[in-house]
Amino acid sequence: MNGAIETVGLVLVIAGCVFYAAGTIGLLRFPDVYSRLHALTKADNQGLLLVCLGLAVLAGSVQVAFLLIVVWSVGLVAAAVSAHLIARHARHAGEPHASRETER
Amino acid sequence: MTVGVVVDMMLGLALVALSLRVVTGGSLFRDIVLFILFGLLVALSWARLGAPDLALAEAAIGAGLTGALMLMAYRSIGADTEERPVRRRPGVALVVAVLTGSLVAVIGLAALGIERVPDAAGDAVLEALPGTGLGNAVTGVLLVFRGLDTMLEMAVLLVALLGAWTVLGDARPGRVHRVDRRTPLVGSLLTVVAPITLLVAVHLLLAGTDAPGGAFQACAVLTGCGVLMVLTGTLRPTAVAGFATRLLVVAGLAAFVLVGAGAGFVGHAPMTLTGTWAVYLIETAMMLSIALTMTLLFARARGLRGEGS
Amino acid sequence: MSTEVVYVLAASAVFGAGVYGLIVANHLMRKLLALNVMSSAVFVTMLTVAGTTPEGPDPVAQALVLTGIVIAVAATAFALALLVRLVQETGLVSLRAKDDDGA
Amino acid sequence: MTATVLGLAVVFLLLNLLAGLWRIGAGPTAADRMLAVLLFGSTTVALLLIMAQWLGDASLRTVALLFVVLATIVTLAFVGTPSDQERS
Repeated sequence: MNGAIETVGLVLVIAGCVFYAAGTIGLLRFPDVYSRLHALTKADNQGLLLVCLGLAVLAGSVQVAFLLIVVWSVGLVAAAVSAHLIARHARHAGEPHASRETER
Repeated sequence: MTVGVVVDMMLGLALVALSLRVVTGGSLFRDIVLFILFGLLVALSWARLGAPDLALAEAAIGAGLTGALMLMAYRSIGADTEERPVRRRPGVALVVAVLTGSLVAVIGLAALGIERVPDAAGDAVLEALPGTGLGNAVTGVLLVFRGLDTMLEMAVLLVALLGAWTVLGDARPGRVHRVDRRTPLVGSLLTVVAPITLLVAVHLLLAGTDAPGGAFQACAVLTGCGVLMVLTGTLRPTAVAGFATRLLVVAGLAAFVLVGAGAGFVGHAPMTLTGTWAVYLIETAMMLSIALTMTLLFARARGLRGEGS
Repeated sequence: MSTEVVYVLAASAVFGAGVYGLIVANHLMRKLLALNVMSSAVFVTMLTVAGTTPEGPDPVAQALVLTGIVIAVAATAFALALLVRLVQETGLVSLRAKDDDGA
Repeated sequence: MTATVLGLAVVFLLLNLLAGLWRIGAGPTAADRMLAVLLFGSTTVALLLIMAQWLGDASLRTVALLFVVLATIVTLAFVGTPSDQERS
């Protein structure tokens, strides 16, 4: 029984790591700053959620689970605001938009 | 080789690579960003070395606050003003760098090879700790066993602020360029994050007697809150230090001196902290003092006032 | 290789890099970055060589490093205030005059 | 078993961080470099949480909480700038 619970937790953590990898690949491969931002923020938040869920299962304590929820929710707010501010800054600085470039 | 050592090696390599990039020139902005990431990795190293107290301080100060300070100063002195990043013939510098680096390596490795003496100061601290009523050995060293050092550290911080005020001269308070208020998310960020910051700071302060945390970590978090409020324009820098500001800036040092001298009057040796109440009192005063000092240093201002007033 | 050896070696390399940056940098802010890099290296070395007690790294070394981190940021803030004033007064970001080739 | 998997997860996330360093070198814009800071921030939080479980050190979770709380400061310092307001 314990083994099964542990496996579930580890699988969740690994799934979270996969999302992080997706975010990093997006950051490295996508053509313009906006799509990189999009890939990074979304994937990393999902990754953090899965990691937090997995660790909550592994820790098996309500206190820890609560702390992890708080970390994730604050992280969500912080990531949303940071991403918004950076995107806004890039737009004001007139960074090019890859798809519009190709349309021309 | 265990997974742990693999993690250490990756962290170590990343630290070296980052530091090399930071010092070898190029875009100054890029190097400030790299320096911030360097701080984050140092915080991870403290976590690996089993020093969560330091990880807390490094995360808030080393990575966050120093980075924000650098970015703000970079903006104040104008964009890339750097004409020539490095001198032309760095040969001598390279030799000196290799020599000093090797010296550190030799000293460090030799020190690692020395057998730890059985009654080292750290062990003595752990032995004497139960008598102080504290559970966190680092807090014990800072406030009880080496309280004088910490008191003088408060003096150093005060001198740094006075120095900055002097340099500021009669110039206008530092132009802190606020984030545009039309950005709707910034307000909600403050509503969510500021109260949590305060909670975390107080939690760290109270937990610091028994668990990792304490006045320095708490003040770092509180400074973060202050910096956020300055950056969003909730707090405005002013050119005059009000009475409350002056009082708060010296509060940490004053609390230390008063409690330390008071112990002398009631028959203890001077600088003896006679109970956990004294620790809490001094830590609270220190937290408020340091946080205000750092926020003022950040804003390059003599005082702060609320947005409406 | 043990954890301690890895961190001591990494810290010495970082320290060397910091020294190099401090010497060759023209821009004063880059010199400051190099100084901060050096102090981090010193902190890591100090804590690592201090050895461990049953309850983690030596608490005296931890307290020293903690003090050091706070002092370092205060000193950096003061130095940046000086730098900003220097730029306001002279328009220079290095200590050498513009026509001085140095090197 | 659990410890090894968690350790490997830490190694994997560290590799992520190192890959992100390339974006800072490549840029090309300042915003791209700040994106790498975002990557470092969010990945470090996950790293600290996993390390807390892996090394059995609960206080590292507090460090992670501190990280997310203060994560926005650097971004704010980056965007709250004169060049931004002159342009807008």
